[in-house]
Amino acid sequence: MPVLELKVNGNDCQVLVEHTTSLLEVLREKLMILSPKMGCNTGDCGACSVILDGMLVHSCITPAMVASGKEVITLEGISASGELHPLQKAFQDNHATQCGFCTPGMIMAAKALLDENPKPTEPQIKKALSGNLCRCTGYKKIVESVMAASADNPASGS
Amino acid sequence: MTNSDFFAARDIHEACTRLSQSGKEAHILAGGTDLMVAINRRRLFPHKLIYIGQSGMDAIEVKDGHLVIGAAATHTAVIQSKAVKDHAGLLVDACCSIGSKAIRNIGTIGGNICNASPAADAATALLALGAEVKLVSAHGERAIALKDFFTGPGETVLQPDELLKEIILPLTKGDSRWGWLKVGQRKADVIGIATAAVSLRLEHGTCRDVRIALGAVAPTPLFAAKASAMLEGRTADESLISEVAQAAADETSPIDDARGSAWYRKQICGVLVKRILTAATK
Amino acid sequence: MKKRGKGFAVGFYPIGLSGGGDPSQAIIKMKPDGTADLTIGSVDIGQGCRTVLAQIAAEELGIGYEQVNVHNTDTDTGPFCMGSFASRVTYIAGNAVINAAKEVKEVLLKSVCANLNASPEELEVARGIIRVKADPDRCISIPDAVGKATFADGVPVVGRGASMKPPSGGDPETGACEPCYTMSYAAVYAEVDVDTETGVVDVLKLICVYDAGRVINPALAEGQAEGGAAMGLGAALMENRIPDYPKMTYSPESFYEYMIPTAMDVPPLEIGFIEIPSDGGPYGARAIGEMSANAQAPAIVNAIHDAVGIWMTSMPATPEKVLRALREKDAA
Amino acid sequence: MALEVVGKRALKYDGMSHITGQSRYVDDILIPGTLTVKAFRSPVHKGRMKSIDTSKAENMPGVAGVITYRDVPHNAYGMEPDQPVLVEKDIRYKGEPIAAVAAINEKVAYAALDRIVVDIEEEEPVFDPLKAMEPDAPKVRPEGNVYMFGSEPFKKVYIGDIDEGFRKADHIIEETYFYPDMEHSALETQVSLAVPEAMGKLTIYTVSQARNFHLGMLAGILKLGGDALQCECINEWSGKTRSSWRGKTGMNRVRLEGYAVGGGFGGKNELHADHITALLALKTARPCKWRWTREEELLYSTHRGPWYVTIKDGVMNDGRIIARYVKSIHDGGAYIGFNAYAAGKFSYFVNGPYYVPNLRCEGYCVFTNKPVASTMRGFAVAPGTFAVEVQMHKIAEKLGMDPWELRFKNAILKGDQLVTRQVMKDPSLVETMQALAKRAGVTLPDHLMRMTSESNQRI
Repeated sequence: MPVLELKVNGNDCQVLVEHTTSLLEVLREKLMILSPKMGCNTGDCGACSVILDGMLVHSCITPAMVASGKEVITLEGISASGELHPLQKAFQDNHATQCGFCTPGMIMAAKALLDENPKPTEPQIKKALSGNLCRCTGYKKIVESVMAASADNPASGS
Repeated sequence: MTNSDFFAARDIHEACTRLSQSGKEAHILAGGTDLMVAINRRRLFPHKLIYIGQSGMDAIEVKDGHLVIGAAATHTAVIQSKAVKDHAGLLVDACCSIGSKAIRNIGTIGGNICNASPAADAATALLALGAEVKLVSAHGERAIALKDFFTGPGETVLQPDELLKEIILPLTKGDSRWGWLKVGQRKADVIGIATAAVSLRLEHGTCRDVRIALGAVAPTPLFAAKASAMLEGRTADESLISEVAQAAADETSPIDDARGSAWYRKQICGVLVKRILTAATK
Repeated sequence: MKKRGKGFAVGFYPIGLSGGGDPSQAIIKMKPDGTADLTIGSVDIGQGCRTVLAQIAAEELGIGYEQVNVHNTDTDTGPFCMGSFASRVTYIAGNAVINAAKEVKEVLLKSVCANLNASPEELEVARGIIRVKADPDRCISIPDAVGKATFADGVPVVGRGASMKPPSGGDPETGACEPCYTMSYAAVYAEVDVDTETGVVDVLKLICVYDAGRVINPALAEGQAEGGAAMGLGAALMENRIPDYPKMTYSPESFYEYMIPTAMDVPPLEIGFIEIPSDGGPYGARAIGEMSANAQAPAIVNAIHDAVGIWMTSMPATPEKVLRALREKDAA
Repeated sequence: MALEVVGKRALKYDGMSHITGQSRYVDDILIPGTLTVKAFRSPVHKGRMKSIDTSKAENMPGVAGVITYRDVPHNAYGMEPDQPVLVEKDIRYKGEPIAAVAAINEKVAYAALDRIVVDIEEEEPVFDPLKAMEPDAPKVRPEGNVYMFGSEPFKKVYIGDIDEGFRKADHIIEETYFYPDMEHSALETQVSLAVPEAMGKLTIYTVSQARNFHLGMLAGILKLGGDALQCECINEWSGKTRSSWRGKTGMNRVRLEGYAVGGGFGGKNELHADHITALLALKTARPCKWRWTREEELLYSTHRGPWYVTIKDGVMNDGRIIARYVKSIHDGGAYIGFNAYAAGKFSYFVNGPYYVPNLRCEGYCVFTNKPVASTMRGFAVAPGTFAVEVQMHKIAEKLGMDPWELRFKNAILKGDQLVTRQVMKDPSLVETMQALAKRAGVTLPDHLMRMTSESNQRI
């Protein structure tokens, strides 16, 4: 079995994986990092979204070994200092969560967007979030939250 | 990493050597966006994976009068590349319509081609750009036109010990025009019911280097040779465009599937071609 | 090419299991600092029933929203609730919470009435105190009142409440019955562009107005309405588990085949509430959950008709079905 | 007294835990030693199982337990218990659970499924409810493919005299509408974790939307309280004497515990996984978790069954609808589930928010070889709303009348009766439409804007 070495939310980790193991399985089952969710396991819903070396990925279809030597950030890792990330605060203030299952992936997708483009337009936000399905909210309050977070934090970053 | 199940090739030579040793047991892994879906859905059980994501096969550069795109370049890298923007704007448009941001970040252009889906967006655009592909094995290299690469749904001319190294595009010159259109069941993150890609060059109003390609309307991404030839060297007007669009539709051999019927695909692919040509030849 | 159309549709939706006989129950106990534990059997599936029921409990008990804990963890501790379906929780469990809070207040008023030199009927609970209605300066704080009941009187400060519509089986011949408490009302306006050559329908705008009665939490109600609008849009345009109905040939096996709307698909949404109190709901509340997803599809279909003159009587109005209908109309 | 808390945009009770990723869903509950459950599902749409051999699976290293129908104490559940937990003989839809395994991990569980041997005699299925209603159609169920409401093959509700109404009407407008099969698509699939507790009790971590409902059903299936179960009693909704949906004892032996639920929309109102994980937990004496794949969810879970709705309206020149006949055919899949209830609910509200003095509804509920249909947001009313609202526009077109005017003319007003004769005490269609018109920039004539539901003054 291959040994996978990677950094997750700032911590160095070593795990034994199979060659076909997904990054999501490593996060959830080996490292007990539970915010990424399994909604489809085919890269279609985005509930498992994490940031891999600065890039948004669906961890369910990212082979774990591909993350070798790289850094993974999950929702748990964006408020490590103890303070809420501006996006988290905006999601809370704008009532952007309902069942909450898509929320971790949605916030990570939004973070990836703001890291790249601190002042996105509404169409840019919708496009950036279009790989993250939400069945509860109709996306309106989610998009509004991302707008609010980008307005409050001109240089939004982690 | 020397583990036998998962081999991360450091260069293309290593990848080829390992592939020739492993034979059919091994699958090439680039981004994994198709492969992992098959694995997770228990449709595929690869004994060995040869990972080419760190093999340096992702360069995008202008070389010897051609645009050369490494097979392991991600869609995002293609979209962000200035060289691609300058010389193959059509490919940028097509890659933007692939999957979602997270898919584009890790999925590769080589994967889009080798997966050989009839609906592959990048592959369809590359047909319209007159792409060649370079295939490589431990025994050597060969280059073929992309239109000769596909042999059926999920099937290509790739030999078991061969892998796709790079895609080679002619540099655009003069007044180049292009267009990309896709009809899907929704507005984003969707496989096309039908797609159309067109590239041409206008020379004093005359259409040159016309290439029309269609996706999801045949067993492979389709280069509409007859329709393309029909417009070559001529001045486009409304009636000629309609004829060309009809000719393109006539070249298709679509099937019924969950996304749409053969009838519908025939109906709309001509419309898409007509719209692109109308806008592109103005 | 593209043709613009406008349409609208309305609808109504009942509250509770049709036929009644579906109870919800609540238990409230007070801690000596005046905070409350509300225990319910209702499941929070994301709609926010804990939030709404905590607001109702806080309102009734005269305490703050943050002072209410909600427990709905398991079937051993939670009282009976038929379930979080049939747009029933706000109305039925909400009334159960009100009834439980009433019982809590009875315990408290009885405990402190002697201290305030008044009968329980002369007292009221508001903003953290119990006071004499006619002389609001004569008052005692809720923590002090709970403390007295707990430590001086030695009584539990607990209230139980239930709410249920009795079963209504119906007349075997005519089917006559009283199936529900009451109805909520919806009206939806849609604007669409229809591409006459591809059949693609682009919904440009949805305006949704609801009478959900008194809105207990406007943010959550909007959330339900917005999510409902997206689901209604999906029903109208793309969602189909059996695309080759009735043949099972192309059953979707993944979210890449079964389409639900993405952020790009949902048009600008405008949500409005008129708040005509219901007869019997908590504070006049009606329901919002299910009725918010029903009128979009007919509104969109009516807008398509306005645009191009076809009736999409079979949903969803996929590009292919729209194009077929357009061709049939042209042929006719 | 002014309201202090009600009407405020209070922050969501679980909002903070959602945005920090701390909300725990059933799949997030990790108990050491938990076994992974997978189901062996029918590969055919319809058939007869002649034999099943699970011995090879049972003997595999890493397999802790395999269950078949023989392991189910009471192998029938549902509103009118007709659905087996695991197939005994008759297979009625593709994907119907036949057996289930609990193994140390997913890989072993899947490998065990491959070692289960069944002998199935495949039979001709029927998918089309219209075909299924024909007398010589393949039988989905031995008693016939159409659910019987007493002596009639449909749920009947009527008021007034439609024949008289149609005679008087100036126009007859008839159309058939189709509402498709939809999947709830909650982002969280069905998940269940059953944990054996001391004294033979069981805790089930569940995604159920209706825990008490399911507690009763589980008590009936598991028979943990002894034998005195599933008594005959009056079914609360059908009014018929039948087996009850709930067990009569044993509700203290099972504890359904719920954490955060990743969306419902009606998709978690039926038992999907809890009964099977419970049986495996009891058999293996170990925690058992079953998480459905998205593929299973899309193909085999409950869903909104399709509806055909035919409406025939008798309309006067002035726009009044004076008679309506509605025939609905609900494709309910292979079992009763909530389908009989749905036919009732559909017919009770088939007026739409309109007053129709003469109305008759016949609601058919038809069995086909598909997974059982169930509740979904807008349950049983959404298909009627779609049909009635497009019908209203069609009527307006036929009469050359403004569709707003037509709806105001027929709007349900205070004191009006629906087809059930239920009197509407607090209707508000008129006000809701007035508000929509204002927001949409539609200028309505004064006589419509002046109307109120309260006054019951018809225009």
